[in-house]
Amino acid sequence: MEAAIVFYGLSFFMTVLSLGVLFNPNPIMSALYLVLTMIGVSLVFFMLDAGFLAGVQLIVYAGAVLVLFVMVIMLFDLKREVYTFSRGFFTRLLKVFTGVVFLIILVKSFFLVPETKELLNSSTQMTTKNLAGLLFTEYIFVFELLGLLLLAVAIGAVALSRIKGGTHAE
Amino acid sequence: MASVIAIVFLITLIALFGIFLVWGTAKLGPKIKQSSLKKSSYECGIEVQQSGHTKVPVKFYLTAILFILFDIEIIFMYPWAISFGDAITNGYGAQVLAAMGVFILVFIIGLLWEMKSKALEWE
Amino acid sequence: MLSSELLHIGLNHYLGLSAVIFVIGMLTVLLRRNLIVMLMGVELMLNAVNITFVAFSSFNQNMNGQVMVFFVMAIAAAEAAVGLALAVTIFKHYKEIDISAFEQLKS
Amino acid sequence: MGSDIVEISINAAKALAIFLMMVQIVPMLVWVERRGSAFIQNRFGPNRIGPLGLMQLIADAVKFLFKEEFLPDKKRRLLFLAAPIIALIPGAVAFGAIPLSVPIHVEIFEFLGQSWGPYRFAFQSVELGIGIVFVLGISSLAAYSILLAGWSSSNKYSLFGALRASAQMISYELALGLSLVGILLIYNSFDFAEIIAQQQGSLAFQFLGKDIVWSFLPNWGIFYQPLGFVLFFVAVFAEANRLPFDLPEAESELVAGYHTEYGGFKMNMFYIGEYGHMLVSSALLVTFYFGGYNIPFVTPDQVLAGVESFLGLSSTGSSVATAFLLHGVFLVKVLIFLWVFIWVRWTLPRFRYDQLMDLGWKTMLPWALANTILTAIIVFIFRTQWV
Repeated sequence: MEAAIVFYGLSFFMTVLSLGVLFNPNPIMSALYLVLTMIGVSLVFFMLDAGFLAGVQLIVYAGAVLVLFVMVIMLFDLKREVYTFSRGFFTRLLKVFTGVVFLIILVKSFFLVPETKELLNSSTQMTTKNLAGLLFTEYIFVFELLGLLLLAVAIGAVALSRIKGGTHAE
Repeated sequence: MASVIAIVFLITLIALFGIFLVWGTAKLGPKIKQSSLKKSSYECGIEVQQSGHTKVPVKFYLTAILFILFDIEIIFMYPWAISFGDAITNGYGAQVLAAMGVFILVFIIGLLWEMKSKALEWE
Repeated sequence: MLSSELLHIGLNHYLGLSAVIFVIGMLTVLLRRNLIVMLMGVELMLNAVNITFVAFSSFNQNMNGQVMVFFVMAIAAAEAAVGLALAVTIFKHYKEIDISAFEQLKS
Repeated sequence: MGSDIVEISINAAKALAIFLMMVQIVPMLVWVERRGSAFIQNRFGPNRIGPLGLMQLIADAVKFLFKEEFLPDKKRRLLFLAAPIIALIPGAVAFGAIPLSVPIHVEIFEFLGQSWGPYRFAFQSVELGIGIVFVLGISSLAAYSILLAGWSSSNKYSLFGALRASAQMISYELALGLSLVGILLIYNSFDFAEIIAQQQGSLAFQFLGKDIVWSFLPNWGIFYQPLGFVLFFVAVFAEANRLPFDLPEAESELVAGYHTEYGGFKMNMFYIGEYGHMLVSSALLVTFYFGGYNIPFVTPDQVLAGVESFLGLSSTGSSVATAFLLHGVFLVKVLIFLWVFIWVRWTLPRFRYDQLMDLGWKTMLPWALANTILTAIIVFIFRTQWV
């Protein structure tokens, strides 16, 4: 019962907040709505007994990635947009239609998933250790590759920020 | 489930407290007619030099990018640190240590590169 | 009968939530003109997928999904870092963040 | 979930009480800070209102409430008002996740003609298995209130103060997060209660598979992680934007930093947030490195047995008494660290901004990395059963 209340409340807020990201003409408000959506996702992870991922969600998304977004918006000094959405009435209609069709397909396909067992209350501590066990056995190669990827991104980001003017200097 | 309820309850409580305080100061304070001079931003009493928003150095955002990347590498160390003791008792501690050693090596290379490329210099 | 099905939160509920958020993220990418908000839409989509992964993983007692979410988060952060670095570079050049201004990149 | 009305109401009351405790400790700290700095600088400090100037707290609060309100231009008013409210959240929620004492066990009792089952109330408002990650995540949200305050003030000093503050916070968050890896390697747990439980009694560790006990030292984390402690301690100062790292409000350059345009209670709310950050930092320092709520050399079970035999209470009563006794011990440790925060403020001069960033990225981060590697190797050598 209380699970249902919490779940529906959370889903309602997350839907409203993500619609805020979509419709708010002010980029910084979009970013803040996204922060709140991320916190909602982290709470969903808590509900699914994935406590470690919930914490990582808070640290990585809410605490790092979205801070970068907000900083970049401040850097550009982006104001309320005059033209928020892309041009063309029919294009827009087509895009919304695509979205709705996609939603229907997704929901229909999810009902093909057989109804599974109850959510067992496993200890969070154990889950994190299992996660680490998998990370260092089955996915060890991916893990090392990710380290290299992050190194490459660090180098690339610094190099990109060095570019003055660009190739199309007037 | 209980933890989610507790977190939501706590956040709601704090938010209500904060809203109450902000609303209270708005209601209780004296109502003085706000002149345009009073509304202008405070720059130690001298006249406002540039209005509000100046361009911000790109440096800050570069710091934020590097922060994200290193933060993720640190996050990857957490499950390792948690499971390292178990790995040792189960007898495959050396492999896990070696795997993390390679990862930390990449981390160190990244850090050294950033230092060498002067991305971390602040004039 | 229906109410008991609605009140008993199962896997399908979480999948439905993730589908809604995914489509909203998709529409953000499709409809908005601001490059940075479009990147935010990508983040929304990735998070919706993460919810799906964690839901399947928790309900099936299989940790592989959670490991995958961990990777997705790392790659999403890397993607945001590179994407925003590109956005800053483009903004410095064109003084504009509207996606339609970049059409001349083709030439 | 099997929770009844007693459990729910007590948990709610507990959350409220811990939040109120955090809010109440702030004016006290302001008083300690003013009197303490006066003591250090050989002045008197506020001593007029009430005994020792203690009523100054109430006078300040009332004065703040009746201040005239300033608002910047209309466009950003919502964010301007929201920023101080957001500033309250990270500190309070993070403090709610830290265990302040041992859990209270309540036996079955009769009330209103009904018997109420055995309860276990944790001495914290949010009980999570992954406390450390959660606290780190929640504290990283503190950057938003600062960024929003600076952005919505329409003042260039505020904006620069906010950017400096957030860049500083995220830089030191790296060193903070990395210095905790050593603690995680030793205690192998994200759970605060478990970490504290491993710090009871006197110093005991495994050396090459053998158990060694040093009974002249308490079993505190600082003896396992001295370098980690120093790094964490410094990083915590920078996270809380305290001197010597209070660059965001460097008065000589930036007027007052990100809260230049704020006045009255809204400015005070930023202070509540900052002191809440200090409180959380002290609590974390105590939890990780100074045994949490443990009395040195004594385990909580021994305390419980002592209380039971000495006071002759029922098992519920002695559980409550033990919890509050250990909570007192925890508070004393936390207060010592809060005093250190104030002490340092009047001892060290402020850094320059490039020195600050250099310290964070080029000194703290490599040392934290070295600490991690060293701890991992030592743990590996000590815990392996070399046959």
